[in-house]
Amino acid sequence: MQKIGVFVCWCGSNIAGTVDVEAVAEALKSVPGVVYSVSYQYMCSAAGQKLITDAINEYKLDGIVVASCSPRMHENTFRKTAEAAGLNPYMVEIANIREQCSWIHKDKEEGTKKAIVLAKAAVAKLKNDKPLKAGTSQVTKRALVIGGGIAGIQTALDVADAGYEVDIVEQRPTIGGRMAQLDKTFPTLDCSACILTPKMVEASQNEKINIISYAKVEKVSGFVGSFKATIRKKARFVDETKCTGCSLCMQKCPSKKGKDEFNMNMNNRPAIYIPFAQAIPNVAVIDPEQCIKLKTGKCGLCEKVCAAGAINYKMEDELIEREYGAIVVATGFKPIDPSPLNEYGYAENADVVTSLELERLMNAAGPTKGTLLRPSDGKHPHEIVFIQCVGSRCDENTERGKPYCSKICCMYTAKHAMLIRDKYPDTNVHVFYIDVRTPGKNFDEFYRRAVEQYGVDYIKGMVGKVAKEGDKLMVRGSDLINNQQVEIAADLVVLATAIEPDPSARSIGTMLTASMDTNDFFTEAHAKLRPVESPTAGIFLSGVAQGPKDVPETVAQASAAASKVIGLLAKDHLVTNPCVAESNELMCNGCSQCEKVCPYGAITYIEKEVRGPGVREVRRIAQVNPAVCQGCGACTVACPSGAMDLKGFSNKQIMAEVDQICL
Amino acid sequence: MNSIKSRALELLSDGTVKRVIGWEKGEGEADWSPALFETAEEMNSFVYGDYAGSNLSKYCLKFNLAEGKTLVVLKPCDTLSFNQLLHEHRLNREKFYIIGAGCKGMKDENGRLLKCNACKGKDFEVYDEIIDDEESRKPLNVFDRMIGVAELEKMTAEERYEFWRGELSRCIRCNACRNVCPACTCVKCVFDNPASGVQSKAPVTDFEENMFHIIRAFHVAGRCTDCGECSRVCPQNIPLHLLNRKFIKDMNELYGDHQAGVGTEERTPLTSYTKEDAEPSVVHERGNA
Amino acid sequence: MRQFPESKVLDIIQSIPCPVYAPVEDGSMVVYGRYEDGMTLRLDKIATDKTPKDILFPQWENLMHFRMEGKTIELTEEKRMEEDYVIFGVRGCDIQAFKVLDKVFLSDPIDTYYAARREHGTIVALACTSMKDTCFCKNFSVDPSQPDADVVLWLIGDDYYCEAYTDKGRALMEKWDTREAEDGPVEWIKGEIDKKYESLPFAHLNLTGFDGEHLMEKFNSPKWKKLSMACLGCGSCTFACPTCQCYDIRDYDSGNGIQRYRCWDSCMYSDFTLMAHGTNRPTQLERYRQRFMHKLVYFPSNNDGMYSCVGCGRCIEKCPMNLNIVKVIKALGEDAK
Amino acid sequence: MNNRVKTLTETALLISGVNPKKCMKCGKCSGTCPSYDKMEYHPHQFVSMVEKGQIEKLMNSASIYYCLSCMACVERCPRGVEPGKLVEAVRLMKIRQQDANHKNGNDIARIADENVPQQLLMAAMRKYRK
Amino acid sequence: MSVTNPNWKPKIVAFCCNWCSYAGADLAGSGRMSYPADVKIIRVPCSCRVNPMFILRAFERGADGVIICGCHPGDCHYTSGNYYARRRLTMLFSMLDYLGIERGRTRVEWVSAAEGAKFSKTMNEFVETITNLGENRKLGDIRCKKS
Repeated sequence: MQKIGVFVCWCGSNIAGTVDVEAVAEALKSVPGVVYSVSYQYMCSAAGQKLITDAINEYKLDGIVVASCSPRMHENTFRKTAEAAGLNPYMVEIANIREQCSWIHKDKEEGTKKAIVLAKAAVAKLKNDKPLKAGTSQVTKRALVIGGGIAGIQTALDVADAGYEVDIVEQRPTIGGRMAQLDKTFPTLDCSACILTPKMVEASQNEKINIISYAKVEKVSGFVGSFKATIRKKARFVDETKCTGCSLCMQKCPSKKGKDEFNMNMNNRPAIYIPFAQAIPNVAVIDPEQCIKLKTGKCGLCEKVCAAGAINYKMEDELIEREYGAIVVATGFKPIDPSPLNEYGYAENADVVTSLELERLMNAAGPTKGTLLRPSDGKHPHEIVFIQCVGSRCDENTERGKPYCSKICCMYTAKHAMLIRDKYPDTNVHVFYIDVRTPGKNFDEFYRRAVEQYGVDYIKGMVGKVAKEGDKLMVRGSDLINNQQVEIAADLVVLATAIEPDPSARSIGTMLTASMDTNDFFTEAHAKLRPVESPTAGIFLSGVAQGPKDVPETVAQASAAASKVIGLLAKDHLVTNPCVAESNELMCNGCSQCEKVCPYGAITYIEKEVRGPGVREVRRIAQVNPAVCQGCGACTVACPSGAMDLKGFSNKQIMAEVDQICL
Repeated sequence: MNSIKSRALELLSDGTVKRVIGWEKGEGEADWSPALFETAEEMNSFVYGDYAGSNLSKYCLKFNLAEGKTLVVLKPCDTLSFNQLLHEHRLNREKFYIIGAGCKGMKDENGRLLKCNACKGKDFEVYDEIIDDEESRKPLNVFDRMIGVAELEKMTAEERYEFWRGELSRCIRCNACRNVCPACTCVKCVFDNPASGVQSKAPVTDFEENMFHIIRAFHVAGRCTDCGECSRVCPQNIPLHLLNRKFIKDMNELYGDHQAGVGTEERTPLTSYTKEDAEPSVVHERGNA
Repeated sequence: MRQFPESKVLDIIQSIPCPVYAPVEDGSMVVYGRYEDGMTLRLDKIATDKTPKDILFPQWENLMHFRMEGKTIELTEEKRMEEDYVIFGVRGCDIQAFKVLDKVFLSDPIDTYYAARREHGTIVALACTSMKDTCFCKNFSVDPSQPDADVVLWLIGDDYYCEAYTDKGRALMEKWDTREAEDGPVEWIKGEIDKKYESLPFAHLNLTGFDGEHLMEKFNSPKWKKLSMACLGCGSCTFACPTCQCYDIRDYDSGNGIQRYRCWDSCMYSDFTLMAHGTNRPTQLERYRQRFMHKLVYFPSNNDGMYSCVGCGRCIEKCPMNLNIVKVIKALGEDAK
Repeated sequence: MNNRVKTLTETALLISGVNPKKCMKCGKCSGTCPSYDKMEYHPHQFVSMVEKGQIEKLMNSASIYYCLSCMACVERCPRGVEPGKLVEAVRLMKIRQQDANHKNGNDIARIADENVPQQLLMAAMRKYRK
Repeated sequence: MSVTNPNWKPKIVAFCCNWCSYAGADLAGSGRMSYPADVKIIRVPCSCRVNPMFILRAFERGADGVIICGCHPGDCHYTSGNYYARRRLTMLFSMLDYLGIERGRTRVEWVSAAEGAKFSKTMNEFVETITNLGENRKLGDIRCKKS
């Protein structure tokens, strides 16, 4: 006869407030099989756990039910406690009487009745529990980082530093990501390339890091410790091993109409190009849309000119298939397109630019070679207006933009304003803001210097309309402090647009079954306690893929993700989930209905001699590979005879729970 | 059709097959039953004709492991069931020599069989040899098999409930429908297994009757070839085919036409999916209340 | 001997104070149900789809209900049948079937549930003035023209002749408004019935050899393989048979107590008499053989020659694969020669 | 807020269906208002005044009549607060007070100058007669 | 329908998938978004674990309504679990409707881990539908009804 112990938690007043915990403990005493039933203030505390271990030893319990908070919170805690006391950790059941009972029912009497039923259901489930032993699965000692921006690079460097192989898959021809496009960085104003390129070089020189550029991940299968990823390396038409990056071909290439994505399409580039000087790998790439040779078969100048003979027009996409133990998502972000917000006239006026476009205009390697000129007529702008929160902080049900604050715009606008005022003292800078958010170290001091030392005019109010008049841009906005409407004839208008996840994020999210929120940012396992892990085991989040953040935070999170990866790869084998499917060979028909619905291909078939009461014959029976099975249970329903059952959530257990609940 | 008989006799005597599964005639005019013939002289009581309505593919399960080949005579609709069993790896194709027998529509003592009024065509899915004649190749004039289901669907929920309570209340749980069904071939049926939690032997309450028939229809959904044997053998004349055809109609409407036992594709509508499937609430919106 | 016009039979039935069970139509079938106004009576139906056994030994009946209260068990036994009732229009073969059931249920230990029903029932038999090809009752000492019941009816022309043979029968018949009749027409009809019976295909079956001495020979006959090959193992024949008396006892845990009930079981099922080591008849051949050996060999040898089959022919109609007891008798009967 | 003011605020919110709490005080509505300068109280102030309950001050000020209902503020408000509808509601409440500011037919001729469109007069007459 | 006994309260079984809807239920809890106590939640690894036999078992034992919650199609932690569940449950609901059982008694709802409010709203709606439908008389075992 089973000896079950029931422990009802008060959770301070969280449960005891609206559930009579004493009555629950009392009611459970009369349930057949329960030999010990008690309630205590904090079951998850050390004292609470000691109560459990003592009870197990004293009453020789062979199963415990803890009526407390959600199993997603403390199931592991109580399993470890039971294991420490010598009880099989899977003979522990949790009744969720906090999130799903005490917190949502005001009436104490009703809450108590429900808590009793939930506890009895847990006892009924426990009675059908069987001791389970966690299996093990091997760990491939290699990590995959999707995205080669600062986040991906930092994570890769840290993981490689710990001695593990890392593959970085970058969709653009070069790593460096968004940060490579920046001119200076706040709050220290050091040049973005100067702090990024050493990291890029370090990544390329580290023999543990393998950079797969101009490639994207196509398919991911498997699970933590043994993922299998298929990577499509797009054809560069340039042999990476031969090209020396001399850029002779770029000068000779006759097709000059390609839009330079790196410079935000503000100038043109040849069909064969290297995105920017410090690109890693410093190898040219041919844009198939622009290259005359690839489109019409004529030309081929770059091949003639190339001393290293690196050009190869016949190159095909290459599919690489590799095993990984862990995957880090570092897909980064892109600014939103402000054209739908037509009051700013972004689409109509070339002189209305986004902040990232301004970064390129001020950058020495930018389209204007570092001098700030108006994109329309190339004149020097004397009046510049910055507009904050363009497309950020909008109400969800108005399709006007993103509901969240993009976090970095206040700081980089202060940076831009300061740099412009410093380089061109005769230019007036106005900034329309709702509130300036400077939440980091030396951030507010930085903003005050922009206002006090460099005389940037901050106007508390918003711009209603930007209209072109003559060669000027009439910016009309409100100045709430002076309670007046202001009209500024600006030469250049800069929009601090909201940022959104990289378009590739959604497809990668589905591939990894990593859950994403409605704004396509990756959802973290726990908002406060596990910010760098995805709920899917083995998937980690680094950088803006998880939410808006600036460079310092991105690097911090990248290293955090790296430490999680190192923690995982350091293990020789992983403890696998024992609640996996199992087939009863006596009843299996071998009809392979279960194999069709298994998402992981964990089921194979063998011819085996089956011995049972009155039966001895060779039959085709299903076999589940416990390392691959993740315990979803799809096969148990596809199996008509009930031969396939799921350990930990067996048919009998769930039916026992249903019976108790419907009593 | 005695050319089938002579051909079977020939194959039995020259040793290619060890046994023949066919039909045998009893006293009554429509008193035909499936029979096993292992020796040549047993064969002279072998018959094939208008009363050979039963589907022999399920009997092959008994001889799947027997030594030597077995000859089985299958009508076009029976080959669908045989092929479905092949899809489920229940039968070893080499162990069977299949004669595809032409069929002009079978009958029993009270006329043409219900399943033949909705005949699904005269082509054989799997065979070693076909013995038929011109006349048996002509398609039968059939009505749309989903008429019965459509009529029921037009009724209000109350009428449907009364109709099914009337029909299913006559069920005596004799399991003839389960034991004859070529798709219901579990080694140990859920309803016979004490550990399954749903074991039941008698229609004690109307819930148990509903439960047995809903779960049975669900287990064969996607695999049922609509061979009509369940309704034919039911001693209480319950129109069980209306349950299976309802699933077939729904699956065809929602997930695209699928005839179980055709071709080599082993996936059935319930073991496959598309990302754009209809939501379960679609069931609540269509048709009348 | 009394007599009343056939048109009066409905009034007679309605005049009986206690519940009357008679062959009535239910959908496309004729079953023994409790007669209420508006039902169509089908006294003409030979071998009804469901047998009168349903009334004495229903497909399932509650035996007792018990509930655990902490450590004590509270047991409530199902109350036995108390009020009287009449079964109207039972044929000779079904009467004989009652005798077979009596042999099983009324020999000690007496089955009190069955005994109460049997005792409170008054049986009004109806002689078979017409028969089906599937009838072969005379082989099993059944006299279709003179059933052994409380009251016997003969339908001659358009009059019912009735005769009571027991006190219960007489008490029942007093209330009927019948008029005096002589025995002549009844004797005549009996002769007619015998003549008609002779013309039936299965009138005389060779039952030699089914008398216990040849048991092992019948048991090991190779014919069983061919006979049983087509059997599906469904329960149609056992549930249609008026004499099948095997049942299974089951407990239903309804959450608020355990309901113990018994229900018909079929020797054809794979989980019939399932024991710890499994069943002692794992293959369908053995189960098929068991059914007919029990009907024709085991039961008679234990019950001084009374066959457990009454020749009503229901299993011939109901078997989906047209297997039946006549084929077995014919196949094994020849061995005896 | 005494209950008289409370009822006024509630009716204003009821008519306009606007939730002033959603306003994040960004000032965009005032930024786009074409008749901003003529107004004594500006669109962003409508919202905060209604929220703070200063309905009377708003109803008595002339600025609610300078709103041309061009709905630019409703179109561009990032929080979907719709100040245009709010000022429309305040004007409606003013009209509903009827007797307080009722003008009979013959005063109209005295105060209307000749280039006021005939249609406007008719619309006003209809509104005031209610 | 005979009059339902006055002190009848609906009994509702909710099968929630461990990764999304169970987490959504927890979020509803931590957000104190209340819904009636008649709903009781059973945790299953995935919505594809819910066997039609469990649903019929719940009705047999006296449940008045059964709701199955899972991840949004495409978000399933096991990639394709809820796609299979969607087909199976559509078929089951269609058959129950075909047998004349009231349609409102069964429902499927996709609730993600972030949609606590939606979970609470769904449960409130469902309890209301079931209360309007009244006690379940058509699909239940009389032996399990409390006398």
